[in-house]
Amino acid sequence: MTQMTMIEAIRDAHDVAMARDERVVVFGEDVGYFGGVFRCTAGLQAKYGRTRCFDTPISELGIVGAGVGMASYGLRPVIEIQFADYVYPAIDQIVSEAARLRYRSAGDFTCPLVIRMPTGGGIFGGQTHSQSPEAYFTHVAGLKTVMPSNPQDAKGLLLAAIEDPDPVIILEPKRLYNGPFDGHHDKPIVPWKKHPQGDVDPGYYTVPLGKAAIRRTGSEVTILSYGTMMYVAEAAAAECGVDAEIIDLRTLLPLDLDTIVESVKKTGRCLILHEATKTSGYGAELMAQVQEACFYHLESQIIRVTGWDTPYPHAQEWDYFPSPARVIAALHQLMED
Amino acid sequence: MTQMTMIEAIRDAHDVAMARDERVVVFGEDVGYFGGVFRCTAGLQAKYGRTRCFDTPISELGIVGAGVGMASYGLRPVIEIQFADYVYPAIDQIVSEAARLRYRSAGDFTCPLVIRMPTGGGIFGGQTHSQSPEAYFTHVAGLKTVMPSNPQDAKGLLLAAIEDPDPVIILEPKRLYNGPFDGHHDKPIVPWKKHPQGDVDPGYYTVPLGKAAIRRTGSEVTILSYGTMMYVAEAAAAECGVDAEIIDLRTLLPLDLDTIVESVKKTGRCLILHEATKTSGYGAELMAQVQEACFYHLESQIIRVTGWDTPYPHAQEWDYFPSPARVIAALHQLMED
Amino acid sequence: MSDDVAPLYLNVPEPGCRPGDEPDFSDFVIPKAGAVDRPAVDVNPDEIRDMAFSIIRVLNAEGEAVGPWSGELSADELIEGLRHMVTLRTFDARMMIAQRQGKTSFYIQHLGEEAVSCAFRKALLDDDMNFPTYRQAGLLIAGDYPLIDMMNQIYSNSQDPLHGRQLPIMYSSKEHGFFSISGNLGTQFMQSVGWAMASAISGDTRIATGWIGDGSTAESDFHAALVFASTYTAPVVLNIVNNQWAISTFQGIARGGVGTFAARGHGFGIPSVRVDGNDYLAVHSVARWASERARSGLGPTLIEHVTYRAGGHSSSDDPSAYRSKEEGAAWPLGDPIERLKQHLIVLGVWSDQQHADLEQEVLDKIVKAQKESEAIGTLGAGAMPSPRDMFEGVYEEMPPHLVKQRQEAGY
Amino acid sequence: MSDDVAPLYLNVPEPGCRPGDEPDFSDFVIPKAGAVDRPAVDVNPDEIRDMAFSIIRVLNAEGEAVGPWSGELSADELIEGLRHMVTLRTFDARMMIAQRQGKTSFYIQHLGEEAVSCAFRKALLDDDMNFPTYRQAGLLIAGDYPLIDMMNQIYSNSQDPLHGRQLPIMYSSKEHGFFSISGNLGTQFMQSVGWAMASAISGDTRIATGWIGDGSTAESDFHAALVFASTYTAPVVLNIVNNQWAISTFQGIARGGVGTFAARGHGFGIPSVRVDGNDYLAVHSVARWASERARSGLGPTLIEHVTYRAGGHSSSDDPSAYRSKEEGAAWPLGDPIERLKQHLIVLGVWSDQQHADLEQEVLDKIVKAQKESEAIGTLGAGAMPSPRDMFEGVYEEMPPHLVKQRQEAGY
Ligand SMILES: Cc1ncc(C[n+]2csc(CCOP(=O)(O)OP(=O)(O)O)c2C)c(N)n1
Ligand SMILES: Cc1ncc(C[n+]2csc(CCOP(=O)(O)OP(=O)(O)O)c2C)c(N)n1
Ligand SMILES: [Mg+2]
Ligand SMILES: [Mg+2]
Repeated sequence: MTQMTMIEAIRDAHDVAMARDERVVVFGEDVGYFGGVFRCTAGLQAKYGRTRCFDTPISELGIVGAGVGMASYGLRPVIEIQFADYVYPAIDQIVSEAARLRYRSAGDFTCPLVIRMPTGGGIFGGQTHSQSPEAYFTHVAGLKTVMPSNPQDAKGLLLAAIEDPDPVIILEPKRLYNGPFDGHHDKPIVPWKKHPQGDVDPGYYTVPLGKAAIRRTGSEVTILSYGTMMYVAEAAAAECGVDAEIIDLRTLLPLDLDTIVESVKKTGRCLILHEATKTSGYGAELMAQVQEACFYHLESQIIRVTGWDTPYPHAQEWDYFPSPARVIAALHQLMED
Repeated sequence: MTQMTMIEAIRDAHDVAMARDERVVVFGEDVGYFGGVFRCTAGLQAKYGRTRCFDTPISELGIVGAGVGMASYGLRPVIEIQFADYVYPAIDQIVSEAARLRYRSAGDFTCPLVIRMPTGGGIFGGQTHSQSPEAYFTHVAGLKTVMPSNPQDAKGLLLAAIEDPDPVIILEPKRLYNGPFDGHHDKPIVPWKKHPQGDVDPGYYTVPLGKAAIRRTGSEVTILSYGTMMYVAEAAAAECGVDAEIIDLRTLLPLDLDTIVESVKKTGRCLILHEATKTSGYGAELMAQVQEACFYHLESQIIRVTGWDTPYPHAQEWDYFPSPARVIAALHQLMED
Repeated sequence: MSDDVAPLYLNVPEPGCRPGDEPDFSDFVIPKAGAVDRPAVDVNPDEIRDMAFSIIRVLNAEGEAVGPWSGELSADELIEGLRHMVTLRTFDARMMIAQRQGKTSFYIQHLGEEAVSCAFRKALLDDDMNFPTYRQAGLLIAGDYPLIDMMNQIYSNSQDPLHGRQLPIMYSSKEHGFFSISGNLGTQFMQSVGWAMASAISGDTRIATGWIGDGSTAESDFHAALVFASTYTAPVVLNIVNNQWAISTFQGIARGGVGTFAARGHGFGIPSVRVDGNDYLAVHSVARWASERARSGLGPTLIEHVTYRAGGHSSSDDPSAYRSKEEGAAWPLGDPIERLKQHLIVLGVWSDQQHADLEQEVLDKIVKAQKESEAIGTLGAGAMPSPRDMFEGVYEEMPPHLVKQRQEAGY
Repeated sequence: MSDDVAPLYLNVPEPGCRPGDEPDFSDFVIPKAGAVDRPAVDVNPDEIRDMAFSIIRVLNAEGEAVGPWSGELSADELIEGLRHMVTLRTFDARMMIAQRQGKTSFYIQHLGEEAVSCAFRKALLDDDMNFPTYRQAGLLIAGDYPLIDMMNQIYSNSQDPLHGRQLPIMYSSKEHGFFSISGNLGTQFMQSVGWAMASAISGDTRIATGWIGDGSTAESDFHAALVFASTYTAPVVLNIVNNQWAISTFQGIARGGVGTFAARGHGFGIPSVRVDGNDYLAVHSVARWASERARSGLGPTLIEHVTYRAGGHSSSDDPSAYRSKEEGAAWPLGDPIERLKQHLIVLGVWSDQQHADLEQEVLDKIVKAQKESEAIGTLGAGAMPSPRDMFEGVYEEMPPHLVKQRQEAGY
């Protein structure tokens, strides 16, 4: 085990994949010489050459479109979108093309493509550096959607995604890049190097897509969450005296429903926690599935704690971002119901 | 009252709006001289001139981007996207621009823009002429999303949307353009001209955004639906002996939660019905809101009947499209639970 | 608003000719066959800017092949080309009828544009990859893709290679170098550049071709393709098929006031040429030139094929609502089949009788395939793809939620 | 893979100079000041294609204004321009420090590019509308937008005109003809064309300007803007600010192997020119010419401003990681403030002392505004916008679900 930040773990995953498989190529805006604005691809161009890791023009459409073409050729492109907020110009290539190529060609052409993007808030990034667009991707048949919450998973999920025969969206919670964050923005963060979850296996391994992880076992409430919110959930659970079971979904689609159902059947209560805007957020789908699978085991209604239905604000960031206090209040409400 | 098809009603709404307000301009692909591939704008160019109704280059991005610029100038652009399946190239202009302009400029600039698009399946249109993308739009703070199910509403909602000070997405169920459709694709449709719901008020009127309509009162189950599925719901209710209350949401966002809650509290049961893909579809949000507002009134779990989680197929269209049989089965399941 | 300035106005371009008007192509400047030089493939793009404003033509009004772009194809190859074009046209005509008979939901024909894809295909190698739109089935026909496979797809029957999932005519055949057609305009143009980049990254020798319509050049993917192709010197030939119309919208709406579609390449330093798209020899020759450029590592070429959509946009379209019925007949570049036939007759290797025989032979072949295919099934009748197929192939491995849905659906 | 053909390879352009390398601009051809003709505004675009490959310059090495593009501005106007540029640079320097002090989250400066937006603004009328990127604050400063309003926004304090909702420096002022900055690259370029179309539809006389960076020309909105502007002859001036860098990516990645950004206009028949972006007089003169074109109904002009981003991309960026530290000093078009100052001295209307006085006076004014603004609050300290503001303005009228959420949040 080595201590790594999430950035280092992601970089390492690229390195391992590129060394193992010549077909892996890495590109995106500022990804080549500079190694990406978050430095997730630093050193790869120097090591593997300019034709395997390179800068692209600022066209998310072009980046993903090139990736679809390359994947259909037989390469394994791994793309960085500089911020998830900038994926929209590429949505057509993702939704209409990458996601449907296998289906519409009956497997004649496939699209083993990985699209990574720094996601989520908590860095005072305002409207255009803070969004969590997972709901869009999970609505698209043909895509898989992943959001890691720690370095070990970030590396293992990325390696699994690169090997996956279908397109995978990886949403990287940028608030966790350098260290986890417990939702108390006024307190210092523990860097990954000193954090138990900063332990990363060296070399090659994968974390399978479609498998959740239980981060805390508990008996009274199940908390479903992912990404940065895992640590907010943990902070809330630690502070509020409700014995919560915390599930880190890791992969949003395909969803590990078995793990969820087992937990909710045990606890009888469920809280869903995400940063994204509430209405039609992925929390709605989680709520629907829990309701469908566990209706007669539910002892109280399911509660969502999410970002508000506003664009992501700048100055009011910490009023927008779901806080431990809001989670605690919801946990108490669940227990009272 | 005049009998009109939905196409005629939409055309009439444009006509009324253009006559009332010089600021209303209408454009899109093939919208000008020809009057649109579905003929919803036929005659407008001849009547109001080429600068108020015109053809555009085939760039959905450009069409919406131009609309945002025009709306910020002070016009009232009404845009047609030829098929909802082709809105993706414009998503960035919709999500990042139209939806957020008022907010990010603190009202300095606004975006009173209407974007219409033929939506949904049932015409053997395959993957690229059949999609129902409402879930994406309802996830975006700053947008309103509307789906009419009959000529009278189509006209009145469009007129209300044109007057609305904020961007409105109107999803027009193309399967209903010429006549309603009860889900039995092998039976002939009754054209609007002979249909009670084909009655349209002449001249100016609006159907307010954010207000649902109860299409059938009933005591045993509440069916929440919109668009083409309204008639599938009605057919199912008529055929299955369950006394269903059918709510036509009409506006998906803002949602008329009061009407929904009142009904579900009365019936204690709820079925949600839409054409779109299930996972992270708008049905999930409906289910979440019903659960949040009516948990202790629910006598059975809420059931979703939706399109499957696949791209929209061609030959298997009628296996994909939610049928009265599937709705009936779900109604029975609800009553048994 | 200042008082001393004239008010602005919006200029909305209109075609010269609408229903009821007299077609008038007198503004359409057509260079003489043979008039355009054939530069070396490694010419400096700056030196051939004028090619984007001219038209490369080989067949003259007398049916002779003239000038530096002629002379590469043998009589046999030309007759084969004629056969391909006649096959495509006959196939289209039969399928349009089948569509009207309700045997399929939708059809798109190539009437008047057969030379473009048929001739182009013969300039490529078998393992090159084409990224076509819905109006380049000639790439399949000239590549000997089985007609019955096309029909099975059009009929969405149980032998449909795409399992009924995709619209008719949105073919896919990796084996025949034909990328899966999307239906979303433009997307494949950028993908062709990506595929070509992949070939270059891999040290391969295969090249890609991208295809887009005149109207669709307005789409964003067109721009992205030019940017990426130019930046990475991708081995790709980028083709614009300017058939003058985009459904009811004339090409002026996409082209702007002036210039040509080919000239769009200049901003990227991409050699850009226009070719008479109704001239089999010219298209073939230009395709050779451009593919040689790509294969030699010289990078992209942009080709505007100047042609005319003689039929409706699709089986859903009636062009008489927006353009003069006489416009097609007035189109000054003639008919590609007639022109090649005429050339072969001038060459002394062809006759009206041989042509009639060819037509009959092609028709027989198509009718035979059609019978075979219809015996399997047509949309909604006979053997259909299974609803189970609808759930398959969304992912390589079916995830649990889809298995559950499939079971719920009863399959 | 054929055996007889050389394998393909991917060409990935690289800048001439990376950290540790000697900057070398010897390939960068700079025409002499005064060398480029000034055509009539209604010139046929085809006749001025060479202007997209040259650079319009007015100030020569000696600080004299020469040639047909010079001579429109009085000494007073030039001194005012100098004041604007000094104000912008001083403002930037102060705000960069404030950012490092944690008083705001983020800042973007204009170092080296001050002439572009400051000079351009003076060629416009007050009610024209600019659609800027984040690097044209000179449009505000030269339009006399209050510095304190800018600061209140940068500090996200309770007087922030945008209520803390938007990132610092993403200003908006309809009154000052400054469209709300998006943060998403490119989007506003297309919107400027839409606004201009609206002005034309309305028979207004106001024009729009669009702004985009060199790197962002690759975005789709750039293409859409050219298509629409050209098709509808929109009254808009489309500006590309080529400051050589897009974060760490040099302009060659967006530009492709060859050509210029201005040349992108040729495919659309749009008159396209390049101007020395570090030459206040040249920028102003070109802006006049282009806005006169727009206002007279002659349609769009594409202008490439050739300049250099002398600072980091933003307060988050350290350019020494990807380019030579010496590159800025080697940039051959010099510094815009130095050049205008020099010109005024040559004209005999300015001195080093006056310049020092101006700098002090500007600094005092900015410090005063800054104190005032900081007394209100800075990010996270002092009077902040209310969380209630976060819920407002999503729609004109707050819908029920938002009211509920606001109440849940406790406001
Ligand atoms: C993204 C997208 N927008 C709109 C359409 C609808 N549409 C289908 S074909 C067509 C016209 C295309 O014209 P052109 O590019 O000239 O090709 P042609 O049909 O003439 O071959 C349009 C607008 C589509 N398929 N995809
Ligand atoms: C759609 C989108 N993609 C990516 C980014 C991230 N980004 C911000 S600035 C920038 C570089 C822009 O360079 P250029 O257009 O040359 O403008 P400059 O910063 O040099 O003024 C990038 C990639 C963004 N803001 N929006
Ligand atoms: Mg066309
Ligand atoms: Mg730049």
